[in-house]
Amino acid sequence: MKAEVRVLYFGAAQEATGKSEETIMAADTASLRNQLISRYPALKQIPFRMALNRTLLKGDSGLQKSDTIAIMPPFQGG
Amino acid sequence: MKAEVRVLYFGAAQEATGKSEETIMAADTASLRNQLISRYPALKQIPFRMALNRTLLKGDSGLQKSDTIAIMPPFQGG
Amino acid sequence: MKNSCLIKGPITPVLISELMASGNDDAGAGAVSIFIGRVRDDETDGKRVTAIEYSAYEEMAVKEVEEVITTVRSAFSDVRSVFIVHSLGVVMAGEASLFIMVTSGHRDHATRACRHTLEMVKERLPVWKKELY
Amino acid sequence: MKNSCLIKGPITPVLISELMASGNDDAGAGAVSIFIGRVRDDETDGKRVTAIEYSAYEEMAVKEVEEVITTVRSAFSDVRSVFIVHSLGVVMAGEASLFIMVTSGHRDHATRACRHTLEMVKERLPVWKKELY
Repeated sequence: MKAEVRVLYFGAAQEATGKSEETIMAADTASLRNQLISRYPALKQIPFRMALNRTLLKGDSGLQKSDTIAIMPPFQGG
Repeated sequence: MKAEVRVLYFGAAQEATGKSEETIMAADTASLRNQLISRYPALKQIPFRMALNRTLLKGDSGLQKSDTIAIMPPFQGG
Repeated sequence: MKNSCLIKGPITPVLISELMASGNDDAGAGAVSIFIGRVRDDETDGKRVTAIEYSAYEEMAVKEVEEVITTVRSAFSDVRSVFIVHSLGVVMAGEASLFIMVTSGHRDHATRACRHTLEMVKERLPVWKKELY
Repeated sequence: MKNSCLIKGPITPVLISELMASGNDDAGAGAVSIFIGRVRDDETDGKRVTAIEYSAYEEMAVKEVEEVITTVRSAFSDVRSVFIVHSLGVVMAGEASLFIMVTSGHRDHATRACRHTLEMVKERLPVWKKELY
């Protein structure tokens, strides 16, 4: 079942999508990833990882209403 | 041939000899070491190394007039 | 002062002095190891970097910093305190954007834990930069 | 300020700030690694150390410090500056007696060269201490 989740864009993903956040309907992170790449082709160039509710995802995960997904290009801190 | 050298005492060697420097006649560092240990028995307890003219000695060395020998217990800097 | 935080703008020499002073109370801390990361005036394609603008996923970064500190403290038993500060926003070339300080009883754990903290910060903090020319 | 020296008494926070400032001109130095050694208030046989009195073979120590710096700079090509300051005389518990700072382009050489400098200082500087209770 699809859930409405909050999607945050950071770094180069912000430039690729032209926005810093939005809400999207998706059932799981795998389908969300596909949806994002087809909606924003520029994202395909960016090896982004996702965080679910502030925790980096190792694999895929289902999504629930009011989950927050962060789209995170490679970190550049320091 | 014996030479008159300047001998400097540091750290625990200063306490063992009761002085910070003196001049001693010695032909080489090996005989100087023996002389010092027999003159100051307390030095026997201290695993001292010697520097000749500000350079740590790896082995034994002959001595010349106006050489400076430093008697150096284990370093404790830092 | 809190041990760890994200601050707006550069980590100034005054702030660094304050951070260092807050490690000074502990007379059992014989060793203090510090790493400061600064913006380099690198040249790319004939253009010289004048500043870097940092952004972060702040809520996650704060959580990650806490986890890094917990991990370092449990890995290095002689460690007595760990400080991590990272800049957000614009930091000019030559200014500091990262400050890490580890205190411990003896030198071995301070130096190793500081390096380990640095590597974890690089790997785990959700921070991004944009070069300004 | 000279890069390296033996100073009388503790290495105060003010002096540390000055030393750090003298590394600040170089906008190519992206990494600064610092080690500070402080007098611990250790307890031995029920007596607590209140201070340490340092003495040195000064002429040799100055020469050794220069050699350590030369060795470190040739071993770590990314290093841009090396500072070594050691106290002589009385330093109270909690005060700093050793300051090492290494700057380099990137973090790897700064952190490794700082640790290497520290180990060489410990091994090569003709410095002795006397605990005061």
